[in-house]
Amino acid sequence: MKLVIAYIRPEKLNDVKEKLYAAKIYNMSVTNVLGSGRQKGFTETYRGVLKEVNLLKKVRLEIGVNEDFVQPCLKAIQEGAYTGKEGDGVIFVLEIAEALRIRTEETGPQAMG
Amino acid sequence: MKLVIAYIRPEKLNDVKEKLYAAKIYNMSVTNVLGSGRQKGFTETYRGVLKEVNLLKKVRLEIGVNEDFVQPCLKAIQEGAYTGKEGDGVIFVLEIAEALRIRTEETGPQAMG
Amino acid sequence: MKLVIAYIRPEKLNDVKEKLYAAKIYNMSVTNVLGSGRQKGFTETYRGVLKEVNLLKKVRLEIGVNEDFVQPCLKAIQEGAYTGKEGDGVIFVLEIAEALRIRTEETGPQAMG
Amino acid sequence: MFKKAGWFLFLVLILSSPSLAWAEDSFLTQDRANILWTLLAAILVMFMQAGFAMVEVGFTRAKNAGNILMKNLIDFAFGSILFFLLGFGLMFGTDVGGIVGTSLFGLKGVNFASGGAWILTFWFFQCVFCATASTIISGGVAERMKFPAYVIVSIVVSALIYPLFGHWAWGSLLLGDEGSGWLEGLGFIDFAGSTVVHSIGGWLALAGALLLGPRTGKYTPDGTSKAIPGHNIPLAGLGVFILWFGWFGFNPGSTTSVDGTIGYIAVNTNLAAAAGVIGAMLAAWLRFGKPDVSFSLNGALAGLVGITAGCYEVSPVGSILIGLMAGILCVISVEFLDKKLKIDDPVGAVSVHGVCGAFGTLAVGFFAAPGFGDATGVFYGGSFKLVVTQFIGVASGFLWAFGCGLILFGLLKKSMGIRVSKEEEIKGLDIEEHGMEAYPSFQIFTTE
Amino acid sequence: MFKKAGWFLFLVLILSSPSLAWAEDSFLTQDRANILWTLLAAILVMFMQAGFAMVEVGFTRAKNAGNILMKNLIDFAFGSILFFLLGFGLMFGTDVGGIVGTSLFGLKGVNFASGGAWILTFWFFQCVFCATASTIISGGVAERMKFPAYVIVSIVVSALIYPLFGHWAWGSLLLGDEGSGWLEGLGFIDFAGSTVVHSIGGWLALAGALLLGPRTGKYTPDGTSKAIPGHNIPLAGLGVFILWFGWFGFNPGSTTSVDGTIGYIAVNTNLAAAAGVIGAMLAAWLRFGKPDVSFSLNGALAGLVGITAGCYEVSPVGSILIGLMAGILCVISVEFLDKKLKIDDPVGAVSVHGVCGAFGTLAVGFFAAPGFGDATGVFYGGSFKLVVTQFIGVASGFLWAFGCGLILFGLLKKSMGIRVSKEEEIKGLDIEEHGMEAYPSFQIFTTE
Amino acid sequence: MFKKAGWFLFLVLILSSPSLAWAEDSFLTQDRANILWTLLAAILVMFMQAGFAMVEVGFTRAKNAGNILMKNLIDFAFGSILFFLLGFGLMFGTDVGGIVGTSLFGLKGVNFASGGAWILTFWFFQCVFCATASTIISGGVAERMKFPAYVIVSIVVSALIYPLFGHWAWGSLLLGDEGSGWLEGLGFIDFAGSTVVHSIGGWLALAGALLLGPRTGKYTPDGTSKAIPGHNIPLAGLGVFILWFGWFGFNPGSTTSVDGTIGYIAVNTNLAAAAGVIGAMLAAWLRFGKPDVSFSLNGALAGLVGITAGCYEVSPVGSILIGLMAGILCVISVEFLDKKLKIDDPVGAVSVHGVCGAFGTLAVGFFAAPGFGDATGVFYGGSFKLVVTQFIGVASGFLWAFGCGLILFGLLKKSMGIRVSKEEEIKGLDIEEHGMEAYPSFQIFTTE
Ligand SMILES: Nc1ncnc2c1ncn2[C@@H]1O[C@H](COP(=O)(O)OP(=O)(O)O)[C@@H](O)[C@H]1O
Ligand SMILES: Nc1ncnc2c1ncn2[C@@H]1O[C@H](COP(=O)(O)OP(=O)(O)O)[C@@H](O)[C@H]1O
Ligand SMILES: Nc1ncnc2c1ncn2[C@@H]1O[C@H](COP(=O)(O)OP(=O)(O)O)[C@@H](O)[C@H]1O
Repeated sequence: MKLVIAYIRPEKLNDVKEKLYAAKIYNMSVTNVLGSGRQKGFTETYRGVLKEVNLLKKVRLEIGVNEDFVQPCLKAIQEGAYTGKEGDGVIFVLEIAEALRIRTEETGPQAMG
Repeated sequence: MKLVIAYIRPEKLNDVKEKLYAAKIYNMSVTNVLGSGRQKGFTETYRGVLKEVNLLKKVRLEIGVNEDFVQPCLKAIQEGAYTGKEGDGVIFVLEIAEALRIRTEETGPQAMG
Repeated sequence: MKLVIAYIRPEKLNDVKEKLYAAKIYNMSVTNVLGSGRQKGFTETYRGVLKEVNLLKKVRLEIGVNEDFVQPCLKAIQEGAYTGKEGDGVIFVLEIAEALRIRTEETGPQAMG
Repeated sequence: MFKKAGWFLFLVLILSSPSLAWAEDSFLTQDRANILWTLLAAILVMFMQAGFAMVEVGFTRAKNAGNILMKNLIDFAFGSILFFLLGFGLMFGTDVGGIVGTSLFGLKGVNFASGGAWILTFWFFQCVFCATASTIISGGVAERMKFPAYVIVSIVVSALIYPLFGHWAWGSLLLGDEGSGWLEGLGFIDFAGSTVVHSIGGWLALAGALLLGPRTGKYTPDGTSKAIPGHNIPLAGLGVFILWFGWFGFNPGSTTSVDGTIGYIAVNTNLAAAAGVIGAMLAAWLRFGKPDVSFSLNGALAGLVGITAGCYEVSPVGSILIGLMAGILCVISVEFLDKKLKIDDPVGAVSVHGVCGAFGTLAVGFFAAPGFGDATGVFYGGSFKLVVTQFIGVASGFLWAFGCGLILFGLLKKSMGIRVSKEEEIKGLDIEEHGMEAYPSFQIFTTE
Repeated sequence: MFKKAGWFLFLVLILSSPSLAWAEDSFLTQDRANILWTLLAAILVMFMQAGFAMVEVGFTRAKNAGNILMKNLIDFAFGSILFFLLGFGLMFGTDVGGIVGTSLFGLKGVNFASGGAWILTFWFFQCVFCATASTIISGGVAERMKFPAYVIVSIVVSALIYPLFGHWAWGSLLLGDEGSGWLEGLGFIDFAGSTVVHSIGGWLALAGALLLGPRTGKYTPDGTSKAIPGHNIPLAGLGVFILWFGWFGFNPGSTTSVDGTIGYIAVNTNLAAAAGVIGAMLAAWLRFGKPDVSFSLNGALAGLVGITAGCYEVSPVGSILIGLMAGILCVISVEFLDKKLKIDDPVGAVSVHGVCGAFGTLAVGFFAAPGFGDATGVFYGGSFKLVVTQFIGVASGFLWAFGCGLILFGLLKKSMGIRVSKEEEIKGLDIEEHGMEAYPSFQIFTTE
Repeated sequence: MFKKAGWFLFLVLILSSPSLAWAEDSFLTQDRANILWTLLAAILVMFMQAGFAMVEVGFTRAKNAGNILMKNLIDFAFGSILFFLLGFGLMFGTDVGGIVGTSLFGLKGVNFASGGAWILTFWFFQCVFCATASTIISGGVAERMKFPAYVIVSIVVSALIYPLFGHWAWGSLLLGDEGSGWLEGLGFIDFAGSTVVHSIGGWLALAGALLLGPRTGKYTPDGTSKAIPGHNIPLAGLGVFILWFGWFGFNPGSTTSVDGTIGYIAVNTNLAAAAGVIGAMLAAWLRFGKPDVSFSLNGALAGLVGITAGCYEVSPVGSILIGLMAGILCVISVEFLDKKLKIDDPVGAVSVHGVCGAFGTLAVGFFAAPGFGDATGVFYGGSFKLVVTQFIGVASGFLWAFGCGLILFGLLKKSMGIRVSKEEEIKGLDIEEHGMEAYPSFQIFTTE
């Protein structure tokens, strides 16, 4: 079991969701984050004063999947989130030691789906 | 050391907190998330137009615990968050490789508590 | 590859960011969280009625780094976030199994930077 | 449109020095001036609807904001129509037995050409007063009451409960003796409605809050009161300023005529509100250690409600004292209701409108000053009779409104139910009752 | 400042019983009263700018809130200046051919000492009307239009499009026959501007919405309409209350004189708004299963727009009926536009102002009641001629405004472009067009 | 209530054609009309409190929103009471040496029956002016000042600093020569208070901002200014519209009498505000590359402040020019203060009220137009003497207010302290000073 964490552009969330659905991945959790990365942020002015915005608005996805879904999941996110411009984001995959579904008390790979 | 991540119903947060306290687990971090899972979301209308809401408001808990607290922690969350209806959520347990408490500079299992 | 997760005081985020930059760590994602820990929260009154606030506003950092950056990263956060008073927070380090940069399709340690 | 504009221009050009022969046409008659002033005052009072809406939205949780707004809107909408069809006639129509008016339903028989101009203006002014009374209730029953049941409450209040009591105290205002109610016959003084409007609204809210029970999570199992903070204090603050603004229609407008009294009524109104803020802020500061924002805001309203009955009768200094006491009283009353009686009144409607309204009405008996208005209070050597009369008015207001409230909410509870399900309450009334959210894109910490 | 204050004090002290000899100086002349009333009404109408801003901000997304606000501000700013320099003269100057006014540009030739007091007051009242018309457009083109292009639209509307139609219907209001337009010559009745102000604004918004195309994500590839909920319903609610409040300047103020009619016009206005809420709420409840908050809010505006043409001509009961129908119509029209025509009008500007404005203007032909105003409608035995005239007015309003709109937006589209890039639209107009965010510190779920 | 309603109805019915014999009773006297107008204007000005509160809340951070609101509330509350007890007497009482008024404290000796009606109305109008001056300060010292210290500042300003300067410029308004101050003796013209109200408030804010020092994080160690964006631009926008609305009480109301001048004063006020928006927007657009929303909003206020001194004296075209310049000046001044002087004024109070107030007062000397008001400016061939007088007024306003401000804030700094701790500042004043949060359930990104 793996936990896939992806940081993507907010405006790409819908595309990613569609790709994931197409790959039969329906479970996920989404958070707002502010991120900095290779995309260096931007400056804007407010009342004539420079405002550095180096934490940009991003969306963070967390998806718990079983082993055989890891690659399809990565692929779906990659395809949905891609624009080719700096700021597209990154995906991390972490090992899940244990899982428990609250309603059914299923554990392990069962609990994922 | 383990990181317990749980996605639960917002309205159940208080119950879960009470159960955790009863299990002597006081440390945690809570985030708002939007989630989709087996509970398929709902539709509502806004000005007569269908609005699909398939990302539901959930609350995400992160709890770093030492090994012997993992099971009590899972139990507490499971009991507090249970309603039996779809949407109760899921718990993941991840391995923590290292921990550091900022104030005390304690590391490892010491840092957890 | 490691995922460093840190919970710090909101008012310390800028200091931490500066320390991280000094350590040449530019990539991170930041979330608002509510946390409880050794700092027990506080009570305030609203219209004369006691209001217990035991979930305090904290900021959560997530930083994916390669092995040789883990220690500098911990040090930077620890230094930037330290006040010595309860509530300074904690840092967890998790193993990243796999990483993928969406724009470049780089994987593994390459994808981190 | 502008039907006489060209003609006026002509007038302006010609009448550099109007001769007396022109006087009939070229001066504004006092009755037109009264129509103008009463209309302007009514417009100001109408705007209080926005103030109530913002105060109630701000002092409750984000998940119920749309519902509260809707209740305020519906109050005014149904209130206007019902007061037109029924309420106005019951309140100001030909009196029967000092109890009820019996004519003017749907403004029937009013001939616009002769006298109707005034009656229609007067209707509008009374209509916005009626809407004020009924909108007070929504604050007390906020965050847990079923919307359809609320619509019915709102209708019954505008059509029956408010107008009937209104008839007793103010029935003669339109038709003179022909419309007179029993309470005004006793000499009861409630110039702009501390009792008639505010207490009536407040006691109805009390009945509703009582029968609904507290919001889930308001009291711990052992009965300790817990705070459920309002979600948007800036909006609540805006609401209070809007109400303060509108009150200058409410009180000075109740002269329904333009003369010098409107100025000092406004002064009294303003001083009482200011003193109310100070009283409530200091009371909260002493009692709870901090200058609480929400109490200070309530204090302004408490001062305003308190001066409403006597604004025409008391002196500026008297107004300051009444406002100060109302502000302090409001803090005490909120705490008493919340912690002792364990009645959950989310926005303080009962304390601000019910309790301070009663206080203000009684205060007239003591503070009515010679040189202002018609009465003389005990503090200036007046007789205790007035205090007794005021007390009768206050008590009958309480019995009527609280009694009717218990019956009305009770019947609804028995029949269609008045309270939403616990699940709906936790999720928020906006989603379940109206299928929407007030702030769909903001992250709201839903467990607070 | 207060230039005569000391003197008045003196007057007050001396004139306990003014003798007739004093009458010239000591009574308020009717023309001063008219200036006073017209000014107050204009101030109320000016405040509607705040109402429009809040409604439009609330009904759109957080990421465009600053842009919408800015559009409303700019409307009023450029509108005021342009209507001063150009528009007023085209609208109320000496008529040529029933088509266009040709004097009074920049209020040239107006001598303040003789007659100018009235003309300037009248200008201000007309100026805020003009600003209303142009501000309606911003709602229809919200969330996707380039700011510089919008500034140009706003300028052309205030300087040309609105004043020209205004001349046709209301040209004689200032100079009498000398300024008369062709439409009023036919006997067209639009007392306070259901057509002249609201429909004109609505049809321009329609043209804009059409040429801009729907917002990204509004329609799925197969054409299904998707909801894009507004981000702040409490602000939208506040906006509606502010508009309702301001409308008491809009309608009763259109008498531009103080007499008894202002009272019943206010009553009609209020009853129609209330009935509009009820109509829209019930229509939405029946059709979609829930009492929708945003439709109910729109319903109030629909009722208000609907009664604007006839507020001086119809009875209170007629007003209730007109308001009720307008409220229902608004729901139907919003759905029709959205689902059938697939025109994306974020705040319902076309339905509320365009459609209900046309409806209200036609309704005068049917509902105009004897005893109120000057005309008699079909329902009271009047002739169909009025209906035909009203229809001509409505139709010419549509042709003019929609036609001009197509040309104006079309030319801009060809030249500088009217629509922001897709990327900018998704990020929000605030960041790209104005370099700021409306709520920089709140977490907003940016994908909704 | 409605004490004469029945009687009026009677009047309306009887007086179809009032004969001259009735004239005394049946026409509105000019002095009553003046009371009516002055009262209405005062009500409008009172509402500006809501405007200031919203502007200041919107332009600062969420964590201090409750505190700012509270400061605005307290300003008006203490201001009303103190101006009643002390300030009014110092300002309008019997003059001693052109420096200070010495009677009418607590309105003592005012007999309501004879003349008091006017005095009380006049008091109310002056009271809301006083509250305006003191509420300006809260914007400049926002987000870092201790609440108890602020309460004291607010009290001293309403009771002493404002009324004393007010006496010098306007002392004669109530008692005529008996109350006359030294500045008006020189012929100083400040019709509605560009200097008396706005500059005084602005310079006091300057002194406060200076002694408090900038907010933590406002300047980097090397002195570079950093932006601290306001958290709720829609509320700030609403506030500006409310202020614009209220200003129609401020300027035209300063006639305190009903005559034709109120119309053109309103026109001037509106044109200057509109031009201010345009000036500020274009200046910001040229200088920073984007049409900044917050500058455009400030521009409206700058135009309004700028025209306040001369609204009675200048022509509409003059008003446009003054507004335009004030708008541009405001942008320059904000930048200069922020980047050169490194004084942190969170909402631009010093630039908008202080600088544009001074500018507007001086502008009278140049723009005062024949045919409007009483003076003739340099541009129309008037003498430079007026400019010199205006300059003396502006300079003495600066010296007085800034000087008093330095002393007052300085003494408080020495004694009780004026600045909250750094920790409290970072956490927000709401939690530490008032034990609450303005938006407890919204997620706010606390580090911005
Ligand atoms: N190493 C990292 N640790 C945590 N978050 C990261 C990391 N790298 C990128 N991110 C997240 O992904 C977002 C996009 O990263 P960025 O480097 O700008 O994308 P790109 O690689 O396409 O240029 C960042 O704003 C941040 O939220
Ligand atoms: N595999 C997963 N990965 C990430 N989040 C998940 C996953 N499964 C469930 N969740 C989170 O848990 C919430 C509840 O899940 P759901 O499947 O609806 O519960 P149930 O299993 O009780 O029906 C979801 O809204 C989502 O936030
Ligand atoms: N075991 C844990 N699991 C998850 N979050 C934690 C844990 N311990 C601390 N935190 C986070 O860190 C924050 C600060 O912790 P706290 O114990 O108050 O700090 P300190 O150790 O300096 O007293 C908490 O509010 C919480 O958000």
